[in-house]
Amino acid sequence: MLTASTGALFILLLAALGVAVPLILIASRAQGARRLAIALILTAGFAGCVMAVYGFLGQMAPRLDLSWATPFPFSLAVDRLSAFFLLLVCAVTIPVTIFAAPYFDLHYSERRRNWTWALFSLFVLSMIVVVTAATGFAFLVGWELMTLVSAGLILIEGDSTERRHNVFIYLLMMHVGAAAVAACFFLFLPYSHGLDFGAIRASGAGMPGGIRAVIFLAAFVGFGAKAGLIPLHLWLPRAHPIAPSPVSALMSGIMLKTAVYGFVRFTFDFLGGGPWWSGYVVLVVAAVTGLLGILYAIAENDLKRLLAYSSVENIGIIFLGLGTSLLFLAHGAPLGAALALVAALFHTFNHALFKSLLFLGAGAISNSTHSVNLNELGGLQRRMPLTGAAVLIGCCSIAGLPLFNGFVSEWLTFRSFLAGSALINTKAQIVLPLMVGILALIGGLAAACFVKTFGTAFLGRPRSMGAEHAEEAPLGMRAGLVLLGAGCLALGIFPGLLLRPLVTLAQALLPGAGVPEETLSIARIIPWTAAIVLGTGALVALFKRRERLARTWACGLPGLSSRMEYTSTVFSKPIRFVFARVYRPDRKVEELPADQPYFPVSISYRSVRTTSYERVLYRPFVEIIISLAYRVRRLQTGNIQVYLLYIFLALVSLLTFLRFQR
Amino acid sequence: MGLVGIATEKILSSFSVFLFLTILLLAVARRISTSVLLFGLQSAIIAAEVFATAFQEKLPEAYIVGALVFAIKVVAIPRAFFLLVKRLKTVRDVKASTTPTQSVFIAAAIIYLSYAAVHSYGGAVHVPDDPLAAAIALILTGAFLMVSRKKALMQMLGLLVLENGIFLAALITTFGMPLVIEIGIFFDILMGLLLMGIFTFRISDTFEHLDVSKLRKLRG
Amino acid sequence: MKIALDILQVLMLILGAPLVGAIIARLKARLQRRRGASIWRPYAELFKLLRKEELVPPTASAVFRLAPIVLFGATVCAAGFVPVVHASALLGSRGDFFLLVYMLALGRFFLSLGALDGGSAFGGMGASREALVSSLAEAPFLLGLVSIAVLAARADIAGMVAWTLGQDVFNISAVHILAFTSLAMVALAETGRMPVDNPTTHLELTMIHEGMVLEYSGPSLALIEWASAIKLHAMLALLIALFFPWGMASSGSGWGLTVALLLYCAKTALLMVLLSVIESAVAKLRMYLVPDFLGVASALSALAVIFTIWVKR
Amino acid sequence: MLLLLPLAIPVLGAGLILLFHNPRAATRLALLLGGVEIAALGAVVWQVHAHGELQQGRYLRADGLSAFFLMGIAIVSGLVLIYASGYLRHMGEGRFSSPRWFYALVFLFLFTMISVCLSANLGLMWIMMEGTTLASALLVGFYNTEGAVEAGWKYLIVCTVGIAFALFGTIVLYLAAVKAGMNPGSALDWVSLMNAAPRIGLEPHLVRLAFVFVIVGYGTKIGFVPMHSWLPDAHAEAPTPISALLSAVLLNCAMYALMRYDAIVSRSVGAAFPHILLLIFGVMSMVVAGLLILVQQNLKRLMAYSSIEHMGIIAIGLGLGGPLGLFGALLHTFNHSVAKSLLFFSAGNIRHNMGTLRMDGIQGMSRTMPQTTAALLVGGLAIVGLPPFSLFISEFAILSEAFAQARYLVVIVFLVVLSVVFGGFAYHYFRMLCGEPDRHPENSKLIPSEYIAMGMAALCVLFFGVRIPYVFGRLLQEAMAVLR
Repeated sequence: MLTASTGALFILLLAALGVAVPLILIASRAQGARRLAIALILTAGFAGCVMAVYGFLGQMAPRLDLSWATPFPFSLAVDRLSAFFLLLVCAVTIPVTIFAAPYFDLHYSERRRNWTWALFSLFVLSMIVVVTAATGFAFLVGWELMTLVSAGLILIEGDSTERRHNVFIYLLMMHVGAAAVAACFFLFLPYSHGLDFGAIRASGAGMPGGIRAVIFLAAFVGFGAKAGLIPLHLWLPRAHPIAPSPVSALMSGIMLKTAVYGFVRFTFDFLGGGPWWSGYVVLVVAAVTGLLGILYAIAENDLKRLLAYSSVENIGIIFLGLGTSLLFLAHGAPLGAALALVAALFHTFNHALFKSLLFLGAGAISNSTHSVNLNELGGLQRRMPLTGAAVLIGCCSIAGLPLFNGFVSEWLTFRSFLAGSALINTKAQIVLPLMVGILALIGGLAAACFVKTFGTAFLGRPRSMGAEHAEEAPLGMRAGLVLLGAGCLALGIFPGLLLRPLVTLAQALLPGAGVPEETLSIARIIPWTAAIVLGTGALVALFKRRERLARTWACGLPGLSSRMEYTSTVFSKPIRFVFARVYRPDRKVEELPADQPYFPVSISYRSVRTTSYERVLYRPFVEIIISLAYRVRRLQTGNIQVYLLYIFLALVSLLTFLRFQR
Repeated sequence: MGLVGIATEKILSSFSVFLFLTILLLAVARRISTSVLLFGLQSAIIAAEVFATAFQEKLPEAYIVGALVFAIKVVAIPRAFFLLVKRLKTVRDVKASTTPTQSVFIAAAIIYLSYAAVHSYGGAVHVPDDPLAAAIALILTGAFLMVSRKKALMQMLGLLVLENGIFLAALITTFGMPLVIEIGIFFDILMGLLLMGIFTFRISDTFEHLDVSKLRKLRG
Repeated sequence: MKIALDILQVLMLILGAPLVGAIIARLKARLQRRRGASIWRPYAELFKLLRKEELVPPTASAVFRLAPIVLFGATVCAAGFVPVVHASALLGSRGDFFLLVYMLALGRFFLSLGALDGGSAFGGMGASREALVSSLAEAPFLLGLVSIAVLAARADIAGMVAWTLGQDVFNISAVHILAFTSLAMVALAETGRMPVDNPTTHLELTMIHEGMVLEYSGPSLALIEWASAIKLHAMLALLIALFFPWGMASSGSGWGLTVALLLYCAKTALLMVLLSVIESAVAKLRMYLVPDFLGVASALSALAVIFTIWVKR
Repeated sequence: MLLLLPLAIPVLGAGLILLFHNPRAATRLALLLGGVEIAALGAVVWQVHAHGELQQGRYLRADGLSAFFLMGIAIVSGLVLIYASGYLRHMGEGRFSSPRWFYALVFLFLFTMISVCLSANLGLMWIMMEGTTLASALLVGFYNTEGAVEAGWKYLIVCTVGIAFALFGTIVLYLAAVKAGMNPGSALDWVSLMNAAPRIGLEPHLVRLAFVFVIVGYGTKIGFVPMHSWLPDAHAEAPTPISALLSAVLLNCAMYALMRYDAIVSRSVGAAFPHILLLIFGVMSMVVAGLLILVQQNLKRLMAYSSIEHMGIIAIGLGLGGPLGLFGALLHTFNHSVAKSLLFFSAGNIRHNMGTLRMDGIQGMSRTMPQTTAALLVGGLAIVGLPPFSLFISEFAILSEAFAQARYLVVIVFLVVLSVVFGGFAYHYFRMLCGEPDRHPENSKLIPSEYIAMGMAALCVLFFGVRIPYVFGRLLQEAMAVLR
């Protein structure tokens, strides 16, 4: 009975997002219609959360089988893993939708607005389908749809040549990734005789090692491309920044997580762990991803690009956890594997919260100042206090500071590394503890990066007219931001809220795993530390009594202007200097006029990062294909006699083939 | 076994030699009209072959086929070709991309290859080697003419030679296909030639030449 | 009882902190043949600052006002992890060293934000440099602690200390030496001492920490100064607890505690002497040599971690 | 008698239309005749569905496979006629190039293609196949421009040569059948050949030889690489409705012929030999066409190469065999034809509104021609095989089969080429659809006939991607049953 009702909930969800919202928006351009559509999306979000809870409780897992209506089995089901990601999708969608309502109103004409909302709804739907799919067919349909719809959302914002190029790269890489993902599913076919998840899972253990290794690698590449692992990240810093901010929030916050979902689903659920080397491969790639991601992020001045690179970094952290878990699994230590998996999944959830918060914050900033260039911002905290507070929470979370949610997951990851020293294997014993250093470096750099971000955007003096005259964001936008911020804080101080379910989930995925003791201890200690920090803070705050405004110290000069302030570029200079090898900067100083070197009227200085994955890794590959295409094209000479010759040659070679067939 | 019977025997045993001769001559022919004449000759030999087979195997249907071959390939098509050449006012050179010497060598190689092919593939067919080799040689020659002669008319002619080869192969291996099918095939050939004729007019109208190797605007 | 003891330890760290800084300054002065200020002077200064009115730059927002408070709270919380005279700490048995390190990071994060909020170039400069130093210092800091944790097979600081207490004094392994060296180097960087930062300078070319606090005054400045003193003290206590814990009380008996306290004072004094000698003898590093300094520390700590697998066998 | 009806209508209709000099009258008559023809085809399909098969004399026969292809012909030709009725408003009055000639030739073309599907005899099938070339050659050269004449000539010659080999193959098969002891009179009848297939298998060399010639011959018509050379020229230069017919119906008919042979040969000498050839040609077609898609400049040539690529996909499906492979291949013939018609229709609109088909000369279409853009987009997304469009389903099936058979080389080629094709299409589309438009056609709105044709095609592509209708599914099953 209850199962039936949750199934009905499923249908309602699909119908609302997939049919009702687009139809309403296409049919009517009235304000009321749009409100109704938004309300439907929100309702669907809540319904999804409810379903996720049901799914997690297990005994009445929602299931919807549409196979009777589709050419290949298409069914959706919410098991524990799906439930967790469904919760993630829906929980983030709600505040983003609330934020997006005023945002789209302010930014788009009526026609584009309706299209945007329709695609927005489909985008959410596709992600729900991906995380709840119970057959390979359903998964792939959702997966492709997700890419397409998000590309559409980016293109609605504008279609200049550069944007087109970026979207093109996005689509192309996603398509190649999707091919790898499809291959993952299909590789099971000879053993599972069907793409039903149950059948795949059942066949996973009995497959030859070679195929398992190939599936693992295909999954790593396919989902890695979607997640943005370096060097497959190329599309990410291109596509995310150019989307409208709420869409960036969805893309960075949720869409990347579907890749994590897919990877976990395949490696843990279907394969039950990869080959012995899988953990090392994932760890190395993840470490590189995390480090380079954050280094690139620091060097960025465009807020949204910075956030996109930071997504790359966080994906690196998530995969560090997953790699550790695989390593534990390979050495037969399910408890450690559970700890690392919980860490990775927790970070997945956290990143969904704070990255969507930050992208929404960027949206609020661009809405108020018409710029997301950090060098042109500044002083926003006084002008947009609530937005600033929410973004500050996001920055603290993403920097992995205690009392905020990002810390908890990083802490768990640290502890899983440390637990690695207890493994029997010497290689793992060395590698895992050393990873602490990598993650610490990533964490330290992330903190630096977000000091810079918040500091140069919100603090100090405004450095442009836009920032000078910025106004607080409208109510809906603030509401979305505050909701997400509250989520970060809640999970940061009471991580047990999510940890306990996650441990259950990990136990379901990793048979034989107990409850990692670390998950209990962190849940207990964090509220205490919070109490101490806040208590002490409150106590000392009592000392503060009077204050008086006084001009900032300017070494005795009449005053400071915003030009004298530290900008984003300058702030990151020391780190860029130290890591010059990573960036390979190309510096250019131009003095005007050129003939009077000692009395320049203006000096312009430009420093460009030249590390280009596109040029080094992708271009040659593309060029080979293109040149091959041109060569093949030359075969199509236009001369009919040559064409006839081809036919004869084909015939002759087939006859020769036939001759040797016997 | 009267006189007709002896003639039949002779035709069946020696026609392949004549066919090889036409092949070699086609290779060196420089004028379209010569080639057309050679084609007519070739078709006549084949027609004779059809009649001989009909007589020997007592296939009444085959007489009709033979008559069709004679009417279409020996009479109608060459006439049509001459008409075309006249109406198109084209230079009568075949515009070969190989010299006559090369052509002859290639033709000889084709004949050799045909025998080789018959020896390696023909084991299953239990028919005399020579006629089958001739059929294959005709097919290959047709192909060779189409590839090496630049005039549109010569391509048509090459196609016809190729078709002759196929027809011959069918004849000697199976004594021809069912009559309805044969008639259909002839109809197709006629229609095809008609169309190609139309197109040669269009080519000469549009491009003011008939050199198909210069039709290279569409490529890539 | 234990709770009381733990709270007492935290209070020791907090209240004794200004004294540590003053003693080091005094020692340095003596080394430089100066008399130096009274060792009680920092208390007076704190008292004075806490009572004064606060000057706030016009660009400052709430973050500027919040930063010192968070810094102080976080530092106090961090101090709660460190055992001083007894092999336990207020938070030491449940929280681990990761939490400790990140608590310090929390404070630093807010202090940097506060510095940027002042709107002057000095604040930005200090914050920017601090970002570099601290981001590079975190890895060796954690790795050094990890090596000990791996040996002790515990992650909570109290447990690590208890494990070390159980070892023979002369059974010190290479891991300990490597880890101690790297942690000591990190401690110098973290607390803004020579040769990474000069706590006494206000010269813009060199300063890091002082640059950040330039705009602060009154109670806020007091909290910041106090917090950095606590940090210094806590770091010293941490080094002592991890590497020279012998003599620490493991039970709550008054006698043991007294001995432990005295020993603690002696050990701290030794470290302070060492520190003042270093600070007097070493010149400050050029800004861009600091990464090399921390790189050495990182390498040492990584080696320490690698060596653990041999030591454990 | 029923089988004669769909053959008689177009032949008589072609003659009738020639009597109407008024273009509008000719158009109306053509639509009327088209409607009747579709009804007749529908009746045939229905009767086949009801009775399993229909036989008319010795030479005409319809079974499940014919019915499936006839249905495709009916649907696509219906769409094409509707589209053409609006398209011909752009057409001038020439000697052979007037609407009445256009329709007359189209009906002849349809006649030949329908009779290919209705032939019970492989010889007749060959005749009609050659007939398709003849009937459509004039249509390809319809515009009588330089390009059209060139394309028409190439089409005629290359296809005739190719198809001559198919004749030779047919003869060899006939020889094998006769040698195997079959009655020469029925040795070309498909049903008796299928029944006698195991016996024919006693002459394996001949059967294989036959298949080699047939696959080269009909492969020329299908557009397998390297015999495909006529295809892009003909598609690009023909009037748009004809391009759609060529791509969506003619290629399928040739594929249909090949399937018949494949069935016989598989049954007589085992599936391994014909299937490996199909796989080879499929893979070659996919690779070469996939690469050439990247470097095309003309929209219709792009579509033509995409047709080659899809024929390759179908060949791979056939070559894999198995339930899913066959299912995918058959479904793909239909899906591809609808999607490709939609694309050619859009291309026709673009040519009229933009005056060019060169893709580098077109930009900002999404602003100036939103409806055509939508159609182009739907068609493009479908043709590169993305869900929720129909081609995804068939490609999914074929890919499943390839994986299930562990044919990893095929799989890799398949996936790589699909990605390359996707890249090519995305690249060209972005250039055409986005950006600032540089010319503003004044009348870019679709007229009702175009609207109906394109809308129906788009809906079909979408609908079949979500669900295969029951009746269609049954027909598909029946078609598969014929081949297995």
